[in-house]
Amino acid sequence: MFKSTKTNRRTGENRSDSGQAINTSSHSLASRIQSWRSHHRLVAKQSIQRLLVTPVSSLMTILVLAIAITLPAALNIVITNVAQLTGQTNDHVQMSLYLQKGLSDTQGIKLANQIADWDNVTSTRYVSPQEAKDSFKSMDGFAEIIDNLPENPLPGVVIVIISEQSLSVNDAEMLRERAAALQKVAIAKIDLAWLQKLHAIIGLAQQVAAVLTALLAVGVVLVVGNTIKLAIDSRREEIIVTKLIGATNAFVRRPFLYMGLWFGIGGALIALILINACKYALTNAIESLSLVYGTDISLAGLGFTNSMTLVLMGAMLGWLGAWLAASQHIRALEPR
Amino acid sequence: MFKSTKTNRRTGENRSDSGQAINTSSHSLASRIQSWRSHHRLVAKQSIQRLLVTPVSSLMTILVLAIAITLPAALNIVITNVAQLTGQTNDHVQMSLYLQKGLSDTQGIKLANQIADWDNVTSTRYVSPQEAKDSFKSMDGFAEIIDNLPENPLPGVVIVIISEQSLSVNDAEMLRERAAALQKVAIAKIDLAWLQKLHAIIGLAQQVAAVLTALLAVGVVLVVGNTIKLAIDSRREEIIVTKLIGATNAFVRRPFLYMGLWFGIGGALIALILINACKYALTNAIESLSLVYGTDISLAGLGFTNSMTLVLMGAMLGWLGAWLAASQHIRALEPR
Amino acid sequence: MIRFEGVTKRYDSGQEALSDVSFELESGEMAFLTGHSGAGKSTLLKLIMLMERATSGEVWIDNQNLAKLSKRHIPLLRRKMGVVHQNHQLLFDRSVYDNVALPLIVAGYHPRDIGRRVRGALDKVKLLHKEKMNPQMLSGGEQQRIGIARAVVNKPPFLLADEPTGNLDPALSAEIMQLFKEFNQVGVTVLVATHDLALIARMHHRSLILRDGSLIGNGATKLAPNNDANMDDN
Amino acid sequence: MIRFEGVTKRYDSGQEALSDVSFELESGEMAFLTGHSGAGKSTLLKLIMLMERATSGEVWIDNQNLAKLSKRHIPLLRRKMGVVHQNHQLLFDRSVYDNVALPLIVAGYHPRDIGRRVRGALDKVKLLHKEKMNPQMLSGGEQQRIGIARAVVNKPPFLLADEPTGNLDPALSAEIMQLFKEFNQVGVTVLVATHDLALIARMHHRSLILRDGSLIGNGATKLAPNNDANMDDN
Ligand SMILES: Nc1ncnc2c1ncn2[C@@H]1O[C@H](COP(=O)(O)OP(=O)(O)OP(=O)(O)O)[C@@H](O)[C@H]1O
Ligand SMILES: Nc1ncnc2c1ncn2[C@@H]1O[C@H](COP(=O)(O)OP(=O)(O)OP(=O)(O)O)[C@@H](O)[C@H]1O
Ligand SMILES: [Mg+2]
Ligand SMILES: [Mg+2]
Repeated sequence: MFKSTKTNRRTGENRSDSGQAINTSSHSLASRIQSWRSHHRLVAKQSIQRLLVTPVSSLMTILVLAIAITLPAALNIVITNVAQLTGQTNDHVQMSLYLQKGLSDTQGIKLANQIADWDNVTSTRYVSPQEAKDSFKSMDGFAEIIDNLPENPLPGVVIVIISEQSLSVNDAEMLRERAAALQKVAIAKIDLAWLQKLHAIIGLAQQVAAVLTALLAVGVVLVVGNTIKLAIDSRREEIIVTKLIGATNAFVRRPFLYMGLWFGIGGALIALILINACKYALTNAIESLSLVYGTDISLAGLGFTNSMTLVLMGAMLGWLGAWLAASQHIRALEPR
Repeated sequence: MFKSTKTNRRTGENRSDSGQAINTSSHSLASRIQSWRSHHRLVAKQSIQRLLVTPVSSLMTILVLAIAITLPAALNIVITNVAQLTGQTNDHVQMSLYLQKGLSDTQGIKLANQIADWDNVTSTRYVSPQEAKDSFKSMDGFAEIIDNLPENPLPGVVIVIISEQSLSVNDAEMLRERAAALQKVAIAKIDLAWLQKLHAIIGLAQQVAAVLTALLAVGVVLVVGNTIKLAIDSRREEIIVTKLIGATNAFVRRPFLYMGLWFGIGGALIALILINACKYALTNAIESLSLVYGTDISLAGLGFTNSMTLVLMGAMLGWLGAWLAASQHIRALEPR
Repeated sequence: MIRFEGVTKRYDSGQEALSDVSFELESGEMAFLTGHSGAGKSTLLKLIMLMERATSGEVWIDNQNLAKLSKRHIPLLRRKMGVVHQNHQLLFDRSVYDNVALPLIVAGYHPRDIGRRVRGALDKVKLLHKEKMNPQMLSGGEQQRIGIARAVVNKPPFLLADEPTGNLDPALSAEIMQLFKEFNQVGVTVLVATHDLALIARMHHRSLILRDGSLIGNGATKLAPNNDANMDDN
Repeated sequence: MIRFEGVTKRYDSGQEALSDVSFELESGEMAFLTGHSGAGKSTLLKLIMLMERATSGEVWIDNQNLAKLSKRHIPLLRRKMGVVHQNHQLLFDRSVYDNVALPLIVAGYHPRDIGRRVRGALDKVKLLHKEKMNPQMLSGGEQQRIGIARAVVNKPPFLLADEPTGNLDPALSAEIMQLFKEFNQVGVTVLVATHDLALIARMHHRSLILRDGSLIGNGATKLAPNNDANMDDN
């Protein structure tokens, strides 16, 4: 076409020489890995700095995330605790035998021991009228009334713990009838309906918690995704120019993935604080309850492993949200 | 300087002619007001549309606002309700006289009528042992026990309502001693300490609520302000170009003020929904309580006027937040 | 009227972009502003539209000392000036039409007037057929012409243009200059910063020459062999 | 090597920006691309760097058919090309230095090499003393030169420039062109879109002339009276 082509071919070789020179000078594998690593460190640091530049909006996002993480976590803790509170009735059914008035404690204890040997009965406990009265007195407002009574109106009670595993509702009813037939027993009460209801409620609550956990995990992903989308929008130009210059999608995505990671971790950390604050408040409230119920309840918190799991989950969800938003929106940002 | 100046002067007159022509053609006052109005309408509409373009982030902001508005509003409602619940003890102090066993209802009523005439006593009411037993029976779990008792162990009670206004703690104590000295009275109880505590708690709660309301109002302003700041950042170029073309700060600020307004109104509306949902849930919970307490409690909600006030407050706070952010950030965005 | 009296502009960076510049442009006059890259042309124009303020000296527009102009009045000053920016300053989030309509909306024109004026301005730069497009879809030269249309759409008494033909081919450049000249002929004061010396030479107008911030030439262009009526005594 | 084979580019708007364009640029060749505003110059360059894809026809770069290039490989293609964009495409949120360093960071150069190369490139466009400034603080011409420095900083085998001297005075334009020529002399393939016919005439290189999307000229510029070694048979 042109005679000049020949000349160009020669300089063309020059070109490829210098091209190779570039490659060897800075693209050895070790050097590449080293600069890749230092770039990761830099990007991780810069993305934190960027969050600190707009502290209010960063905090806002993190708070929303923290609330979204706290809700299911707190609900799960409540369920765990309720299940634990009802621990004995969870594994066992309890039957109360109100004894005839006038029976002595010795007779009561004897009856209790006797019933303890029955089939399907795990254990029994005798509650004397005096004990019953004392536990009533500890309830607010009753003390005066009970003190004022001419004599202790309360009967002795035998508490029968029945192993639930081997027990159908019918078996339980039969057991109750057998106890009620005893001469010394005035009333035999077994609260199966309540038990079944409680179990159903706990089961339902667990289902609700599972759904809520899933929903709010999606919520976390959405919130992070949306925040990352806004960040991408505000750095539109930078992304386009960087792509024009030959940046890969991975390169452009990197700072946003780190940002999502920090959001997730930050949200989970704040959630941990919120959860522990709630636990502290609840413990105080329940301590008074414990006195009334006569049992010593310690609230099960999150523990170290669960806390770490929560932070890890937060980090993963944050990263996922960022990744979804970044892949979608960065791909759309092609230079024009 | 130049002879040309003369020529220019002539054309200069031309210029001012055409300049005037512009002024008269489209700057008459009526026409200006009309286009100002239609511009407001347009901007109000456009700013809503802009919020709908990014539904997730708009919703996020509105939810944060709603929560910030709900918290103090709900707290205020709880306080109002508690104060109302303790309404009688708020205006009156109540004294309970547990009568000696064996007194007839007639004697009890007579005693009640007699005490009603004392100084500082507003009214009295006689509660027969049977009534007391019935109210106990309605409490869960007690029915069986009480039915099981050989005789009704509960004494008759005279409830004495004392007008609090004219009553010091000493006067109340004297009144209690006077009643206790009566032969027919076994125990005279007046729970002044509890009353004082409750009043202190309600007072404290009101202070906390006031502080919280103020804090969260500031929070609303901050959140809206921050969101508006982000919106301004993302429309930086538009603002600069518009200013270059001769837009006043008011013109540039307008869409952001409307945006703040919508945020505030939206947050308040969602808060109303949240508050009413909470009220509904609480009403259910309290209904069972009402049965126990024997009184019929209806929860005071927000009512129409208060709801409107809430929305108005939301609108004002949103507008204020937007105004603060816009004045600050738009002034800083001078074209360079 | 535009008058500079011993104007110096030193940027925060310490860079002295203009040093003791004095000149006067009569109302209805047309002039060119030229000089090497970084000489201070854009800075001079920015001082006129108050994008920057002079460090010392005074800038007068229509017998108004800009140093004494309150912030509140800057928008009114800017509405008197049509400005073609070196970097276009178009908005890519709206159509060409909306870009050109912006000065009219800002000035509170009635919607009924806007359409007519915008189409008139677009027609002058030969881009009426692209009114519905996004400026981002236009070529560099087309974008520049949109900027010109926006500058003239509200028929301002002043027209400032910073390198308005940098992205235009010679033929189109000449047409745009002709357009500016027509505006000048109906009384608009026109000041055009440009590197296109050949164009200046052909136009026979006064030209201000900057070098490193100092005004080193103030008169008819030396490249112009024949002067028109305006310049005949130079 | 850049080869167009019957390339047509129709934008979504229906605008046909290039119609059946065919030409070949050998490796190490230097050429100009010219034509009226809206003729399709920028579009042609955008096809080469895959900012747009051809509607029909084929674009070949170094024996690689761009239509067959997967998305994953676009970044590698772009790293081979230094591009001076018509609208600069500089980032105003970082310093001049960081702008010029961007191609090196993107390509994963070691920090130790970056400083040396960036300063070398800035020195070539005579803006080393402004390395710490924000590009927004620079004049139009200075911004344009930063764009040029960024295009050449990683010594790419291809150099595409879209109106690189639109904001430069004639003297500086000549220097920049000389710079491009030097790059060409060490083997870089150079394609420059420009309106500056006088410059083209002086440079004695091949020039591609577009009109309304069609290639109407493909050879040594008609304005050039004397040809250099590269062009002596035209
Ligand atoms: N905001 C700023 N801060 C600091 N220095 C600036 C700023 N703007 C411009 N300068 C400097 O002032 C000098 C004059 O700039 P100006 O933009 O006026 O030049 P110009 O004559 O328009 O050049 P060109 O033809 O390249 O557009 C330049 O050296 C530039 O770097
Ligand atoms: N993204 C786009 N969508 C639709 N049309 C476009 C797009 N980009 C460019 N065009 C049109 O294609 C034609 C060619 O544009 P191009 O930018 O290639 O011209 P050019 O030769 O670079 O002109 P200039 O010298 O003015 O920069 C123009 O008419 C333009 O309006
Ligand atoms: Mg300039
Ligand atoms: Mg172009």
